[in-house]
Parts: sequence; structure tokens; C-alpha cells
Amino acid sequence: MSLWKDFSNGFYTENPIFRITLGMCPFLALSTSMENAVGMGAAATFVLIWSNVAISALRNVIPDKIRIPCYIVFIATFVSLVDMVMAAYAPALHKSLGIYIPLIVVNCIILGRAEAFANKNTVLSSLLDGIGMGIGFTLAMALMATIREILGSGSWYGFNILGQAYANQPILIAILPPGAFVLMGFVLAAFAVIDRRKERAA
Amino acid sequence: MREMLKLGFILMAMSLLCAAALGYVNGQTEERIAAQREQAKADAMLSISATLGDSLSFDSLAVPGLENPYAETGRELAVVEVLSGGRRVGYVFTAYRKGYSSVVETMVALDTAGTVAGSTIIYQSETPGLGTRYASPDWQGQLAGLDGAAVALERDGGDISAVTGATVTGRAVTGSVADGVAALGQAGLFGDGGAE
Amino acid sequence: MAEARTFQLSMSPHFGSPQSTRRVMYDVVIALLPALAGAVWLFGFGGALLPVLLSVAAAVAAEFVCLRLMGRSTSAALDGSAIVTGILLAYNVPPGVPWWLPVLGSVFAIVVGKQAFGGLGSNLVNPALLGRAFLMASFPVLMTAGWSAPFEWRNPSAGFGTSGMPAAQVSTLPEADAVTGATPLRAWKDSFAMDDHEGAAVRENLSTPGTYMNLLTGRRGGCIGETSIVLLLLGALYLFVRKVLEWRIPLAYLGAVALFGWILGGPGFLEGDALFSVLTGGAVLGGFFMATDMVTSPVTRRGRIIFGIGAGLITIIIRRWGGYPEGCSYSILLMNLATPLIDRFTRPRMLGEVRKHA
Amino acid sequence: MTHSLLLASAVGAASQGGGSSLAQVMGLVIGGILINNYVLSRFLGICPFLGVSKQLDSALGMGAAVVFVMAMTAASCYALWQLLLVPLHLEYLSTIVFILIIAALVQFVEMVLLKFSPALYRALGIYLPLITTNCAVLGVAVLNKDAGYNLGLGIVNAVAGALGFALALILMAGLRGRLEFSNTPDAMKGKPITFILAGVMSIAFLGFAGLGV
Amino acid sequence: MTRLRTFPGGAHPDECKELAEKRAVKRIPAPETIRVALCQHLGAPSTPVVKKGDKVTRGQEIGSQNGFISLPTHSPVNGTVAGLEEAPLPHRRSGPVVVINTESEEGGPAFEPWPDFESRTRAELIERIKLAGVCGMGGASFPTYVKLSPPPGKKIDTLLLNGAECEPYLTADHRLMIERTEDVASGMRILARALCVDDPAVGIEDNKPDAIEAFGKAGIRVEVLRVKYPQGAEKQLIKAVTGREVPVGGLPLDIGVVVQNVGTAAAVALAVRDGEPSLRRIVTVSGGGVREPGNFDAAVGTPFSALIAEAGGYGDDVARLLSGGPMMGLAQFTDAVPVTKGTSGIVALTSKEARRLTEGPCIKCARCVDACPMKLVPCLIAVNSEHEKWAAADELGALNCMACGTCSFVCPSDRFLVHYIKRAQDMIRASKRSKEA
Ligand SMILES: Cc1cc2nc3c(=O)[nH]c(=O)nc-3n(C[C@H](O)[C@H](O)[C@H](O)COP(=O)(O)O)c2cc1C
Ligand SMILES: Cc1cc2nc3c(=O)[nH]c(=O)nc-3n(C[C@H](O)[C@H](O)[C@H](O)COP(=O)(O)O)c2cc1C
Ligand SMILES: Cc1cc2nc3c(=O)[nH]c(=O)nc-3n(C[C@H](O)[C@H](O)[C@H](O)COP(=O)(O)O)c2cc1C
Ligand SMILES: Cc1cc2nc3c(=O)[nH]c(=O)nc-3n(C[C@H](O)[C@H](O)[C@H](O)CO)c2cc1C
Ligand code: SF4
Ligand code: SF4
Ligand code: SF4
Ligand code: SF4
Ligand code: FES
Repeated sequence: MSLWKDFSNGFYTENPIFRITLGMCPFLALSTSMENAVGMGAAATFVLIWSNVAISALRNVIPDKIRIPCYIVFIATFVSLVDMVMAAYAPALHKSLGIYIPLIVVNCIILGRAEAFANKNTVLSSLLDGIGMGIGFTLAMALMATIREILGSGSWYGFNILGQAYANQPILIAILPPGAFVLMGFVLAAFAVIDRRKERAA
Repeated sequence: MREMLKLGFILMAMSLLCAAALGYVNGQTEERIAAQREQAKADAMLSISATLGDSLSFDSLAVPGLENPYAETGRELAVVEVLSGGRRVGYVFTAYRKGYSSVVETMVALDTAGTVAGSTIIYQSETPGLGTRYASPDWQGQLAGLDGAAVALERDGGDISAVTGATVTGRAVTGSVADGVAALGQAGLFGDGGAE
Repeated sequence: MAEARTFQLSMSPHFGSPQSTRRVMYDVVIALLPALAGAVWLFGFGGALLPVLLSVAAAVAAEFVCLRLMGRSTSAALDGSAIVTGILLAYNVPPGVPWWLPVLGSVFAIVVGKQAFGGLGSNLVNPALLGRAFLMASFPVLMTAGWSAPFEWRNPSAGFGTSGMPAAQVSTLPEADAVTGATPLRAWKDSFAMDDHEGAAVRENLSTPGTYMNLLTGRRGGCIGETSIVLLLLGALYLFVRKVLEWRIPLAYLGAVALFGWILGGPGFLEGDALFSVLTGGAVLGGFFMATDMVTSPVTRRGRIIFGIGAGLITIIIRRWGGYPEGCSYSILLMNLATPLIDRFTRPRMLGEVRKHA
Repeated sequence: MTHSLLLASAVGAASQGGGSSLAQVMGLVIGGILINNYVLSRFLGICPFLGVSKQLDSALGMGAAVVFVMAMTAASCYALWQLLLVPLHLEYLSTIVFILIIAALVQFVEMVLLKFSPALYRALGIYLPLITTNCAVLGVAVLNKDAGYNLGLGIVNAVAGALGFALALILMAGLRGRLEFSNTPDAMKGKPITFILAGVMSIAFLGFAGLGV
Repeated sequence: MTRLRTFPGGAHPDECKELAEKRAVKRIPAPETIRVALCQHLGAPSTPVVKKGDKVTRGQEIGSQNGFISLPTHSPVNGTVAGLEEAPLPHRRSGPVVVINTESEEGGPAFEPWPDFESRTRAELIERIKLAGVCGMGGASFPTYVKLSPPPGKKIDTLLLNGAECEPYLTADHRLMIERTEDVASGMRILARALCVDDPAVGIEDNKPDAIEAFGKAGIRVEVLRVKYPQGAEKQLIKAVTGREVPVGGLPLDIGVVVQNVGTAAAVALAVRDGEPSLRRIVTVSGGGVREPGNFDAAVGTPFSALIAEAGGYGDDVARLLSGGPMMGLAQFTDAVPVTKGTSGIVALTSKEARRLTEGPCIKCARCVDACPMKLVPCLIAVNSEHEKWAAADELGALNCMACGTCSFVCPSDRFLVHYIKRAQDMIRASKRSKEA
């Protein structure tokens, strides 16, 4: 039961994006299309899982005083790994994610989970937490990317769904930087409304 | 002090471990990454030069007295000659100019008379749905067969239609190509002098 | 002696001026009407009147729905401010755009620009201008290409729709005597891309009394409400008389546009055209009706002057070097962002206050 | 059929080995501050932008700290890249090395400030640790490396980016001061309206798009 | 025409003076029962020295001075003390009053008349002004003798009489100036002598040409001012006439100026020249809510209801009853409150005249900023106060607000600016006090 909680926490209740609003930069920058969103989600999930695992495995070995630098080294290692592998096997995606891959290093979600969770829990729990948080991050990216890609390009995952007429003249701003901020504001407001409804119902 | 040393040692050890792991992965992927990069560019060069001949090969060409029309973007005009069976059949170069929100990089292939054989945008970061439309093969297709030095938008007296509302990017593409071709021409690469 | 009588208590003062927010807003609506008449004359019912009506209807409807959703009194939807936003948004789109464009812009202006922040008085930037900027970013083609020429609606067969015309071509049309080419500012800007000689000729053509006259009377391409300068000035005069407008922002803004237009607006230093700068684009509409939006401009006197000068400078910078031919709306939006800071650093010296010099 | 040297020349010299023109410097400065503002259009440094913009004083402090650290980062990352990573063919370690440099630098700056200027330390101290996890800082190191800027251009790029960050932060702080008094609907209070406000700023900054020098 | 002098800022409320301006002052007898407040003046209330059943005579002291900033109180009539009680008052919710059943109003001077006041010493004059219970009749009812006794080291060089009367409806000072010019002139000379000032002047707005003329004839220097509210506010009057600014947190005497209301000057003349304590005053009764507006010379302690009856009674619609004018006057819950020395007018407003009481959001139109005569930023202070940001309100100078109401008056959103600012002032003062303690 508690393992399930470790796993599912990140989906909604502790969703790193919508609840804690961490890791905003890649989220806002790369939610322009489903393709980017899923790519970034996968990359971040990979790093999250393995940094969580490595840190919880070594949590008794790493001296407390230098734990943060150690975490950073681990995280940077996994990030570089993803970077290289992606460049080798998915060059197009690698190109469109650009600078945000190395920036996963400073993604507060990952360091945050290391410090708040992996550092105190078993390897199994941490693994599940990593997967759960990763899925939560990816889901959030996908939600945002769905809205932005459909509004801003008239397509979803590259498939034209609103017709050519719309695709010729979409609400372009949705995939420009302002669109990311404004839509994020409305999504957060929607969450606030849903939460309030739930509270009242309870 | 000993404590410090110990901590430093542990951190160092961890870092080395990580570096070693990365070194290993790097070894596994380095060639592939490099090859990917080369391949991407080679494919691009090959595809725009396809009409110049069969079994093409490329070689960089030092052109004496070549002016650099791209100084304001901080780039240089570098020419590659296109060989078919050891014979020079054309040139490839990359043109640069600031478009709407980025420096647009257009790779162009010319025959030895300066006529465009093909072109492709290899880098741009223009407005999606607007400036980016210039990268479409359809639009690029308009350049093929034109005299490179005369490539221009209709607005500017040429033959090429601009994407509505994105003249800036269009000018960057056409203007930079024409500039490059003109520079090549001035250096005497076309016509008799060029054909050797 | 008579029984003591009792009365309602209230705080002083017990006297109020007859001004009310509603009255101020409807005064602005009235002041904007002459320019609407001008726009209909120039661009026709379909080209000008319809977009304005739709835009106002959409703004009021959006306001109503938002207030309803938030459980606030819906009567505020008719306090006039949404109508002003709707009109000004429509004034900021080119004539003859598809009907849904001003509607979408108005809805964005009201929902994102105003009601999300809490409605009248709470918004931080000018809603109408935000709506316009939203349209610019989303539909740059519709917003910047295909200007219909004045009087085209009355004589479509004459075919001086400028959509296909080279922007540089600035001619005086025999029939309508209008400055065409996409817009005068577009032509001015494009002149810098030409070779020196040709560009200078274009600019010279734009700096003539004939052109100024056409600019004053609206015989030129431009957004629905920005072209009829004379009628806009008439409306502004009405607002001055009604004490709705205060001189600082319009004067500082237009003064700065003229000054920097002269200093920076030309090919070289001090080679611009001050009068042309003020009369083209949206400077007059913006200076009197949009930079003056009280909610989003500074409250201090010095602040208002700084605001006007800042916006004027940015306008010219964008016109001369920016990606858009016109910078009026963005300049005001950008200064809106700085308004809280301006207010903070320009607090007036209180009566009797001796400022310590830091 | 092709070899890399050849391609490098065909694609032009991406690295800006030579001198840097004034136009290029101006372009970087205006680009970093206005056109491609780190926060409002490049999405770098969003977290501190949202976190430290509640008060004008802290925004000013954070802005100053970021300018300083980013300039230092650009310089030291350039040095390590050119002097260590490239000669030893350890380019793939750049991410690790850069982040460690930044962490160490922030520590170092903190110590130096504490020792030599306690006043400045008190003013900036609390913001310094936040900077380590500010993606704008690592971002500028990576951007400089990828663009192949020389030392001078790298520092210009970093300072311009940091000034852009500071500008956005300070404007935001002023606006949020007023937002507190706004009659914001309940559902919008807090984060939602802050994001929308950032979006509004970002729209206004579009006005600088395409600004050419 | 040269531009008339005035101060920066301010507003132009409808003057509404025509209702009572032409009505000569009517002296009305004291009613059967009067309630004389012991706290008419600013400072400590006087200590009662009579008890229920005592006979009192006109001019007799019924309350004795209680400290430096305090004054004695006198009985305006001959009669019997019916009791001492706590009763509602116009300027505060309630306070100690002496209830007197009136028998008659005859009687000679309470003090020795000094028609030759020129030959009296400064100290004698000031002592007399104190004993006569003279306090300011123009505003805060500050004990006049205190103002005449500047602390050592402060040199007074300017005496200004305040004849601005800028509040709408009020015409008491106006009538006083044209009907009793000589009293005001004598009072002015006495005050000038008490302060060793050579060239006193009276400031009058140009909407009272007859008063300007009357003073001119009496050989008094008149400073004509452009009509604007609040021209009569001390700091604004000083700025308009002398160009000097009273420093923030300071008093007029810091810049060598003393301002006295024209009514105060007349009271001083009565006290010194005629030996009369301060027993009566002129009250304007006006507003759309009374049938026959006018100016009345009434005994202190007369209930408002009696004056309203003198003015023909209430009209059909009375939304608000005010002590003072509509800008700064206080709304009264009952008309049973008595006239005090500071009661310059009683105004009954109809619902049409009275300000709307529904507040809209601040649209930051800056009218309040442009109008504030103290050059504050009222909208910002108010909004900070609304959100309980007292420190920020203090930084914006909330304490300098004199509650003149100009800002609320001009506000198109009908914001309760004065209310918010006063609340901020209370909180700031409270926190400063607790910090000192
Ligand atoms: C948000 C926005 C993005 C734009 N992006 C581009 C672009 O990528 N390329 C371009 O050439 N013009 C772009 N423009 C349009 C230019 O500002 C300019 O108006 C246009 O290039 C002029 O072309 P026209 O003469 O075809 O109207 C953009 C405009 C806006 C409002
Ligand atoms: C607490 C307080 C102390 C004052 N002290 C003096 C004083 O020492 N000397 C003086 O000449 N006036 C003094 N004044 C009187 C003021 O200068 C001013 O005349 C008085 O407050 C009436 O002003 P107003 O009717 O405009 O409110 C004092 C007023 C107050 C409220
Ligand atoms: C807003 C405001 C308006 C005032 N208007 C008048 C006025 O019209 N006439 C007047 O004599 N005093 C007026 N006063 C009071 C004066 O400031 C000052 O207290 C008075 O002239 C001092 O004289 P006194 O002590 O003899 O009353 C006003 C005060 C304020 C704050
Ligand atoms: C002089 C004046 C100018 C105005 N200008 C604008 C404007 O440019 N844009 C707008 O949306 N509303 C404008 N309004 C209406 C109103 O102030 C605006 O909707 C508020 O910003 C909404 O809170 C104006 C109102 C006045 C009185
Ligand atoms: S590093 Fe931190 S600040 Fe940057 S994107 Fe990631 S979470 Fe955000
Ligand atoms: S690192 Fe600091 S600033 Fe960045 S998101 Fe985390 S808490 Fe916010
Ligand atoms: S007058 Fe009223 S609405 Fe205007 S700024 Fe002042 S308080 Fe706000
Ligand atoms: S009441 Fe206070 S804030 Fe308002 S105008 Fe008068 S002095 Fe200024
Ligand atoms: S995601 Fe936090 S600073 Fe960029």
C-alpha cells in the first residue's frame, strides 16, 4: 500500500509541476509539442530514477556534509549519459531539446527528490518514487503540450487534427513563450478550482 | 583538517568513478555521434547537389581573393567544390543573414555557371508557422534553376514569392544566397575561369 | 421642545464631485465616436463599423461571463470600461480583417488582461493593447499584411487594394488622393532597406505637406481607429473639456515621439521627421486614449511625464530598429510594466517636506 | 566520402575565434536584455524569478548577485573548457565540470564576501545559495560553449543575460507589489495570476522581437 | 489681471453659499435648557466647579482650567444648574456637560473692560484671553492663549487672520466680517500686540468682495485669495499668503507664523475690550434640508434642534445632519447635541446633496493625487491601509493628512479615502506609542 503511494504520489497529489511548481524552465520551454514533451519527460524520468536509486543505495556511505555535491555529481553523470545516448541514437530529438538536456542537472525536481526522498528511503521506495515522479512530470508536460500544440499548431503529436484551415492560421501565441506562461496560469487556476470543489464535497 | 581531507577524498573518488563511467559511455557513443553529425550534413550536401551529377564527392576549396559578405554575422564564406568523377561540377556554400529572430543559415549548391542546383536551410530559429515556412522543400524548390546572383523576392524585383507576413526571413534567405553567389562570381569561379 | 430626531452617520467628506467612474468611461466612449465616423467614411461599414460593434459586444459579453463565473455583480459589465476596451481594441486592428479577429482579441483583452487580475482597476497593463499584442503574436499575417486602402470599399474595381503593392510604392492616388503603400510607416521603414538613394527619395516623398495633409485627414493605410487624426483630436479636446484627460501623458508622449522621431527616426542622427513621426501610426490614438488609461499609468505627476517620455522613446526605437513597423502599442505596454516602479520612485515632495540628499 | 574538416569549412566557421565586432557585442547585449530575455523568452531562471520577486529589495539583491555570479561563471567555465577539457578530450565531462564550478564558485563568493565585505554579504548572502540551482547560470555556460564564444563575448553574453534576468525580476517585483492590492479572483490568487502576469510581461517584451542593431 | 494667490492642489466643490450668505446674523435667545460642554476646546476638559441646584450668573466660571492645554468654561446665562451629565456632543460621541435651566441673559461684563488695550502688557492680554476661555473658532478649537505663548526661542513675525471660510454652505465668518468688522479689527490689533507683530493681515477669498471692501475701509491689510478648497486650512493659507511651508510634523510657529480665525479675533476683542468671556458664537444653519437657511448668534449650549427650528425646521428630505460644513463636518446621530465654541455651522443635507456611500474600486485616475493639498498620494495610502500595511502607509506620509476630504471629494469611485487614511493614522500612532513605551 505504502509502496503504491510512493509510486503514485507524483501523478497528482504531489505532482512536481502543478503542485510544487519546480522544474519550470524545461517544462515551459519544451511543452510546445508532444514530441518534445515526451522526449524531455523520458530524459528527466531516466535521470530521476537512476539518481534516486544511486543516492538511496549509497545513502549510508555518503557523508552528510558533502551529500549535496555528491548528489550533483551523480545527477550530472546521469544527465551526461542521457545526453550522449540521445545524441547517438535520437539526434533529431537531441537537437530540439537542445540546451535543456544539460539543464536537467539543476532541475530542482531531481535534487529535491534526492534530498527529500531518496536520501531517507529504501532503494525500492526510491525507485518507485523516481518512476512515479517521472511519470508525473511527463504527464504534466504532456497535458501542457497537448493544449499548446493543438492551439498553436492545430496538431497533436504532429498529426493535424483541427484541419488545414486552422493549421494555416493557428493561435500562434500558444507555442510562443507568452502562451506557456498564460496557459500555465489557467491550468493552475483550474487545479485550484477542482481542489476547492473537492474540499467542499468532502 | 583530516576530516576535510577525508571528505575531499570521498568526493574526489565519487567524481572519478562517475567520470570513468562517462568515459566508457563516451567511448561507446562518440563515433556514432560524430558519424550522425557528419551523416546529417553529408546527406544535406548530397541532396541539394543531386542534380549536378552522379557519384559526387566534395572537397574544400581555397578561393584566393574571395570576399566575405557575411562579416556582419561573424561568419565566413567557405566554399566546397563538388566533383563528379574527379571533374568539378559545382560548388556548395552556406549563406548567413539575420532574419527575424535568428541568423538563418542556408546551404546552397550551384553549378559551375552559378545557377542554383538546390538549397536547404540548415539552421534557423524563426517564428514557428511564419519564418519557419521557408524551410519547406516546396519553397526551397523555387530557387532551383535560377541564376544564383539574381535570387530575390518578387517584392524586391525577383521571381520568388515570399511567405505572407514574413518578408524579413525571406529577404534573409534570398539576399544571403545572392550575396554569396555574387562573391563567388567576383572571385571568378563561374564561366570559363571557373570551369578551368 | 420637539423630540430629538436621529440621522444616518457617515464619514466625512459628505460632499462628492459629480464625477463617477461610469461617467468618465462613457465620456471616453463619446470622445471615440468621431473617429469611428471617420473610419466608416474611409473603410466602410463592413471594414470599420462591423469590427467595432463585434469587438464591443464580445468585450461586454466576456466581462459579463467572467463576473458571473466569479460570483460578482454583473452590472459592472456595463460600467463602460469594457465598452472602451472593445472600441479601442477594434481601433487597433486593420480594417477589413475577418470578423472573428477582433472578437478573439476582445475576449483575450477582457479575460486575460482584465478579469483575471480582478476587473476594473486591478489590471496591470492596458487590456486593449494586450489584446492587440496577442493578436499580433498569434496572427501576424492578418495584423500586418493586406491593408485595405482608404475608399477602396466605395470603389473596389479601381483595385488599389495595396495587398499586392510593393510597400515602397508611395504614390498619391488620383482618385482618393491618399497615401498608400501598405502604411506610411511600413514605407518609411522599408526605405532603410533600400539603397541610400532610393530610400532617401521615398522618405522625401513622405515628408511633404501633401503627405502631412493626407495623414491628418486619414487618407492613408492604417488601423481602423488610428487614421482620422483630426477627429481623434476632436475627441481628445472633448475629454480635456470634461476634465477626463490630464495634459501630462499626452504631451510627454507626443513630445517624445516628435523629439526622438527627429533625433533617431531618420537614416542618421537628427535626420528624422518629427511631424511625420507624430502623425503616422497610432501615436495620436495611443497618446490620447491608450497611454492615458489611468489604471495602468502612474499616479504621480512626475511619473506621468516619465511614463510618456519612456513610451515615446520606445516607440521610436521599435519603429526604427524593431521587427514591427509600429511600436506605439508595445511601448505603452512596456511602460505599463514599469508603472509600479515609477510610482514608487516619484512620490511627490509633501508640503513642508525637506528631502535629505542621499 | 566526406571528412569532418571539410564539413566544418562548408558549414562555415561556427567558432568565433577572431575578433568580435562592436555590432556583435551590441547584438548580444540588446539580445540578452530585451529580445531574448532569459526569463521571458528563453525560459532560463524561472524558479528564482517566481520565487524571489515578491519584494523589490530582494529582487534587487538577487539581480545583483546573479550578474556577478554569471560573469564569474562565464569566465571560469571558459577557462576550464579551453585549458582542460578540450586539450584532454574530455568534452563529455563538461556538464559535470560546469556544475561543480558553479557550486564551488558560489561557495567561494560567499566566503570572500563574508570575509571582505560583510555588508554586501548581508545584502546578497541569502540569495547566493539559490543561484547554484538557477538554470540561467548553468545555461549561460552551456550556451557560451555551444556558440563557441571567446572569453570576452562569453562574459558579455553572461552579463547581458543576467541583466535581462535582473530587469525581469525587478519589474516583476514592482508589479507584484501592486498585485497584492488587486481584487484578484480566488481561483487566480497566488501562483496562477503570477504566471499570467509573467505571460503578460512576455507578450509586452515581444515588442522587442526582431530588434536589430 | 494678476493671478490671485493660492496654494497648490485643492478642489472646487459647489459653494452653496447663496443659501445663507445674504442673511444677516440673527441673535436668538438662549432656550429653556442649555447643555454647556466642559470639553469644547482641544486638550483637557475643564473641571466642574458647580453642582446641581447651584445658581449661576452669566459669565460665571462653571469649569476651571485643568492644565496647560485647557481653558475655563463659563455659563452663558443666568439660571440654575439642573445637573452634571455625560451627553452626546457634536465633536465626540459624548462628554461631560453642565445642564443649566435658563432664567435670563442680562448682565454686565464679567471682567474689567479694557478699551485702552493698547496700554496693557502682553502678559496681561494673554492672561485675559485665557481667563475668558477663548479658543479657536475656526477649526480644532485650540486654546488661543497657548498659541500666543510661543516657547522661548521661537520668534513670531507674522499674524494671519483666517477669513477664508472655504467650506461650502458656511457663511458665519463672512457675515461676521461684514457686520462686525470693528470687533475683528480690534481683536486683530490685540492679537498683534500680544505677539509683537507689526503688520498683521487677513486672508479672504475673492468670493467675498463685500468683506474685502469692509476690511479695506477699516484700514486692515487684506490678502485676496483665489477661491479654492481648502484655502482656510492653516498650512495652505500660510503657503498662499507667505509662500512659506510649515515643515512636516511642525507647527506654524516653527516658521514664525500664527493663524487665527476671524471669529477668534472677534472673541478676543470681546474678552479684552469689553470684558466678556467666550459665551456665544455665530452659527450658519443651511443645506437643502432646512427650510430657511440663515446665520444665528447663539449661546453656547443651545441644542441643534433649537437652531433648526429657528431656520424654519427641516425640509422633507434630510439624509445627513452635520456639525460644520460638508467637507470636514461631522455627521450627527441626533440633533439634541449642543452648540460649542467650535460649531461654525449646522448643515442638513438632502439625499441628493450627500455623497454616495457605495464605494467602487480605485481606478488610479490620480485625481486625488493632483488634488491633495498636502501633496500626498491618497490612493496609495488608502490601499495600503485597506490591506493593513501600516508601515508602508507611514512611509507614504499618512500622518501628514489633515483629513480635509479633498481626495474623497474628487474621487470618481467614491472611495472612503479619508476613512482609510485616518485608520492608518490611528494604527501608526498606536504603534509609535507602544514602541516608545
Ligand atoms: C510575433 C511575430 C513574429 C514574426 N515572425 C516573423 C518571422 O519569423 N519572419 C518574418 O519574416 N517576419 C516575422 N514577423 C513579421 C515581421 O514583423 C514583419 O512585419 C514582416 O516580416 C513584414 O513582412 P510583410 O511585408 O510580408 O508583411 C513576425 C511578426 C510577429 C508579430
Ligand atoms: C497637539 C497640538 C499642539 C499644539 N501646540 C501648539 C503650540 O504649542 N503653539 C501654537 O501656537 N499652536 C499649537 N497648536 C495649534 C496648531 O498650530 C493649530 O492652530 C491648531 O491645531 C488648529 O488647527 P486646525 O484648526 O487647522 O486643525 C497645537 C495643536 C495641536 C493639535
Ligand atoms: C481643511 C481645513 C479647512 C479649514 N478651513 C478653515 C476656514 O475656512 N476658516 C478658518 O478660520 N479656519 C479653517 N480651518 C482651520 C485652520 O486650519 C486653523 O485651524 C484656524 O484658522 C486657526 O485659527 P483658530 O485657532 O483661531 O481657529 C481649516 C482647517 C482645515 C484642516
Ligand atoms: C482616458 C481613458 C483611457 C482609457 N484607455 C483604455 C485603453 O487604452 N485600453 C483599455 O482597455 N481601456 C481603456 N480605458 C478604459 C478602462 O480604464 C480600462 O478598461 C481599465 O484598464 C480596465 O481596468 C480608458 C479609460 C479612460 C478613462
Ligand atoms: S533547474 Fe531548477 S530552475 Fe532550472 S528548470 Fe530545473 S527546476 Fe527549474
Ligand atoms: S531552486 Fe530555489 S528558486 Fe529554484 S525552484 Fe527551487 S526553490 Fe525555487
Ligand atoms: S481619485 Fe479615487 S479612483 Fe482616482 S486614484 Fe484616487 S482613489 Fe483612486
Ligand atoms: S484628506 Fe488628507 S490625503 Fe486627502 S486630500 Fe486632504 S490631506 Fe490629502
Ligand atoms: S527551471 Fe528553475 S530556474 Fe529555470
